Amino acid sequence: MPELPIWQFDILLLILVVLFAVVALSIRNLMGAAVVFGAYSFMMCLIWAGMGAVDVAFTEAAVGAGVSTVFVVSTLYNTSATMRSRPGGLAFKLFIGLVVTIAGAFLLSALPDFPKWGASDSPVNAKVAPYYILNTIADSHVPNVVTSVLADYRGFDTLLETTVVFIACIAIYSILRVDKAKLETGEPAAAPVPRYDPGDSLIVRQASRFMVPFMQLFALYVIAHGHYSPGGGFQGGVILGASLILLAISFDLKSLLRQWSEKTLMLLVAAGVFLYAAVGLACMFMGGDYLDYVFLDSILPGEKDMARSHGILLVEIGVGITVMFSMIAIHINLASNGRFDRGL
Amino acid sequence: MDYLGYILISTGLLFFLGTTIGLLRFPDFYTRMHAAGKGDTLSTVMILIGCICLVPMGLLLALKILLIINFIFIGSPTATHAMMDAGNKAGATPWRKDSK
Amino acid sequence: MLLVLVRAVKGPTVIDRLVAINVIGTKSIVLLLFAGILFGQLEMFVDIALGYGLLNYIVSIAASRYYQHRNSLEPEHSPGENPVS
Amino acid sequence: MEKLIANFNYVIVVILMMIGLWSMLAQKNLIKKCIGMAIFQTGIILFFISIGAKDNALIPILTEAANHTYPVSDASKVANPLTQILMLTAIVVGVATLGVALALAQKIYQQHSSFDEDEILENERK
Amino acid sequence: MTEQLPIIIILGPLLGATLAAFAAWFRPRLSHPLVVLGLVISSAAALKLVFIVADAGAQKYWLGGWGTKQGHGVVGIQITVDHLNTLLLAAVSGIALLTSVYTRRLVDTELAGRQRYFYALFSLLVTGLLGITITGDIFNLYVFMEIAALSSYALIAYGRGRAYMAAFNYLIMGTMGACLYLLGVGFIFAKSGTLNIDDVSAIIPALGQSQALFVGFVLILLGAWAKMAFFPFHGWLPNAYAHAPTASAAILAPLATKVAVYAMLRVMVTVYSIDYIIHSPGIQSLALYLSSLAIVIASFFSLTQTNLKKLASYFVLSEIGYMVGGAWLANKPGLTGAMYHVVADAAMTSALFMAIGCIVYRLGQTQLDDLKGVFFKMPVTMAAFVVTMAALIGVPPTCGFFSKWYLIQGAAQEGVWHFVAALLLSSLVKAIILFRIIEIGYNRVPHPAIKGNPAIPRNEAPLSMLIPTAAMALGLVALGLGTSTLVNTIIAKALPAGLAP
Repeated sequence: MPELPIWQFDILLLILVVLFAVVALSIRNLMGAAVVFGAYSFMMCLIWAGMGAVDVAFTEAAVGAGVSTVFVVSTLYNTSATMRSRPGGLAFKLFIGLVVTIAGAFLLSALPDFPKWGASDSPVNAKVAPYYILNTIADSHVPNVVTSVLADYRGFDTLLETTVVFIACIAIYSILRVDKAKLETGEPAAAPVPRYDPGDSLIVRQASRFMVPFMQLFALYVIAHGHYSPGGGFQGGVILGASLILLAISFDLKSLLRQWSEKTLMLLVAAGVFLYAAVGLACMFMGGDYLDYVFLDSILPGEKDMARSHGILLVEIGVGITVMFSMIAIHINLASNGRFDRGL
Repeated sequence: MDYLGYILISTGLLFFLGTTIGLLRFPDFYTRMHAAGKGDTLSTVMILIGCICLVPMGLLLALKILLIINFIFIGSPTATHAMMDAGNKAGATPWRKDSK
Repeated sequence: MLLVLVRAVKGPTVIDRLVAINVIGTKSIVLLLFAGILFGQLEMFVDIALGYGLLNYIVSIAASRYYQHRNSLEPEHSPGENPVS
Repeated sequence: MEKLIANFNYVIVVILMMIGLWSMLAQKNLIKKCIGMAIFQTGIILFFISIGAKDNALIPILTEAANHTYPVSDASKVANPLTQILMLTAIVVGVATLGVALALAQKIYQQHSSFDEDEILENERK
Repeated sequence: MTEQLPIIIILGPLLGATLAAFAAWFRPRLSHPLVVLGLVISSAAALKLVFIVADAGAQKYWLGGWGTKQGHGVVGIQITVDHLNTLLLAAVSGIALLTSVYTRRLVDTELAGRQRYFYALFSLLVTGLLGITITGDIFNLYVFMEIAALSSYALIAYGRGRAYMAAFNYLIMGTMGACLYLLGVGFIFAKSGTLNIDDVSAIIPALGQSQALFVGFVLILLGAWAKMAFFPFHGWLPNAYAHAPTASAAILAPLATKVAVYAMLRVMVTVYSIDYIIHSPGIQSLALYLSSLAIVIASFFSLTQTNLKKLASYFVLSEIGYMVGGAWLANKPGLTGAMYHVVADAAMTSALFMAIGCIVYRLGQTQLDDLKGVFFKMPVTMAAFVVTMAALIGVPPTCGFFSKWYLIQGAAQEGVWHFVAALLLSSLVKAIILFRIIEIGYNRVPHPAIKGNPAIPRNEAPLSMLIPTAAMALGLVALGLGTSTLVNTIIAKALPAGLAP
């Protein structure tokens, strides 16, 4: 394996990333900032891939570059991309700049103390991590080490991570959702009602209609094949969610809500977390510790030593459900400003 | 097969060069879009096909790359169309010879 | 080739930026595949590239929708003005 | 200086984080604050991935195509999976936080028709 | 079954929350009892564990059965219940249980029509707080921190109006704190290669003097300070708690900051060691000065407040100064005082905010001037309020006295007189405020103040609110009376060995 190209490539990308960050923050138009920020995430994704972190790259591509940019855009859609400039405040900015520079120097002071970049015998690479690489096949028959650590060795983290997504979803719901009854009694609608011309996007619609089934198929493949290739519940869930967001964008929110009502969406978000937690509970009832999938072997099909692998799959499905529907629900809320009628 | 791959990739890169020059040098939004939309799609597709030719790979993998090509082939022009439309609606003024 | 694109990101107005970002997105797919070839495990990177392409498409559609629905560029995006501060 | 080149990633990490931190504290615009927050988080993610990177290592998927024998005997030829998991979690947490921040920003905009912090505070004092 | 108790503490509120989120769409009335049920299970488990820990020492639990592996340390995630956190676990779950009963009426009136997910978020907040307390893994702590933080942003934003901006500021500050913490974790991880607290604490002494570890320590410290609204980072707290709905403030104010203090204690005492703290010069005296400043400034601001909720928020700020200062004294009485005060202050703040909630429920106002005649109107609530204030001032039979006693003792031992002065000053200020409230509530009645004046009919808060309030106030006294038992059986064993007596 050639070593050098990756390394130089990396430095180039890192410099680019810093450049993008500066540009994203210095653009006065917020829409431009959001778009450049999306490109920043794309670059980051390339860096992860360059360092061999494929799953992180996948997640960053799906979450950082894809969905979060859409979130920012839909927020701006309901508000405004204008940034009013005000004079003054320079002293404050400089003061913060000074504080931040001192903090940065403090952080850099630890630099000589770090192990060499890329050393395989640094504490991080030599202490706990090798266990996963050496034993994942024996423990759970999952070749993708990331998946097995994610859902098995550190499965509790993932349960909580799913809970975080769930919380974000219901938090945004309770912050933004406006009652229909209130709306009729004349609470001022903030966003200017956009003039919508249904005839204008035939091409976009047809193309989206063509792409969505492929996306969904691909997403399901990502979830199910996460044991053997990069991917898993999060990435698959995000892509599934994104496919429906695409529908919502190229058609309108109403048609999406006809298929998936608000109630169904929010119930399914909770259902994913519940599935995950319940798998753990089942392990407990079967006599093991929480999330110890080995004890599920009498319920699950297949050989005894495949129990972990199947347990991981079940859990990933739970994650996928929650993430998918959270993403949709968050998008709908943000895009329609909680009114659930129309939006981006 | 190898030669085909090299030819495809280098043509793709050439087109890409054209795209970037176009993006930088053209005077207004529509002409830039024109450079980006076509050159980008074509160059990407060419480079990807070149990869299929050059790198030994299984059928499934080749199919997947073909799928990517397919998506780019459909998605990129659609996105270009949408952006062009957006620019038009948003009121970007076309460049004329007499404007500076 | 990326350095050339950065100039495209910095130079023109907002919607041109969008075009440039779209191009960067598609080229990133190619770069990802090259990274895969370098690692010798192309099949792993193809999946990412696929997802990447799809999401890139969504982002450009979403962003252009924004302008389609808004119907007008707000004053400061008018093509004459340079939005980089 | 040699150390600086060898640990180039850390330098970039620090720069990125400082950019993010600065914009979180000094920017007056709420959306810019959100973007700064996201940049800060990516800086940290970059830090973690960097400490887990290995020279000449393969990606942590043990397929036969990559000539791995089962069971794997040499862990140093595979990139560190643990840091990657941690950062998967961090990315997802980051997007969740970003979503909540954007929702709050929308509500604030609804009240004050502005994203500018000073203007909002002036409005609230009235 | 007892070996499963640690995880049950977490699972109770977590499952309660998911079920409540289901029930919210079918039987909205059902979500409250489901959450209460989850908390009952959780607090029963926590209480049982207090006894188990007192008898048998620390309990460890490995999730997924992934325990220690030869040469690698703990490969999974560990949760630990030991002497340091068992009391806080019981306090958090118990207070959450009482508060969940208490908030029922408040939510129905304050948040009518919008309470669909209130209880689910409430329960998830408690999950996060319990998780921070119980976990034995530094990265897991970060995830729990974010769970608690995200749900508290939403709970504050229920207050609408200015609460949105308050919640946004809290979000920026909280995310900054969490990110600094995570970066600190990264520094430790880079040097030690493991995330398990026990393993890290075994490795750190062997690494000797290391700049990276020091920077990591400072980063974690800064993160925890931002989360607990310690002095330079305190800006977000008063607005957030004052504009949050009373029901949210009643759960956030007592628990959220205390748990952050606990996280700091855990990092100071277990991950690093007290030796490390004493030998890293500069930080100790800096932290002590900052905590004195925090106490003085918060006391000063509390004197100028006319809003009852804001007043109470400044009390929270000054109490944080107590705990950080106590911890940084780094001697036996100081640490004992800090550990005891975490529990005592959680109870005191809870009682304070409950009493304020009762007043708000009946009077609908939180300005001090609106309290006229309130002693006649709501005698039980005000009795509880006075007891709580007495505890905050540090009047003998209550728990506040004992914690303050330990803290002053520790400070005197180290010769840190500015901290002693700050403690006394803050008591004085609180006494002044108490007397001012008594004056307003008792004497400035429109009609001549005679007991049972028919002009002011008795109008207590409903029983579902009154009983938890009274119970908390009584609990303060009980906690004070039980001080010696608690300190001797549990807190004394949590102190690291080799401390100066």
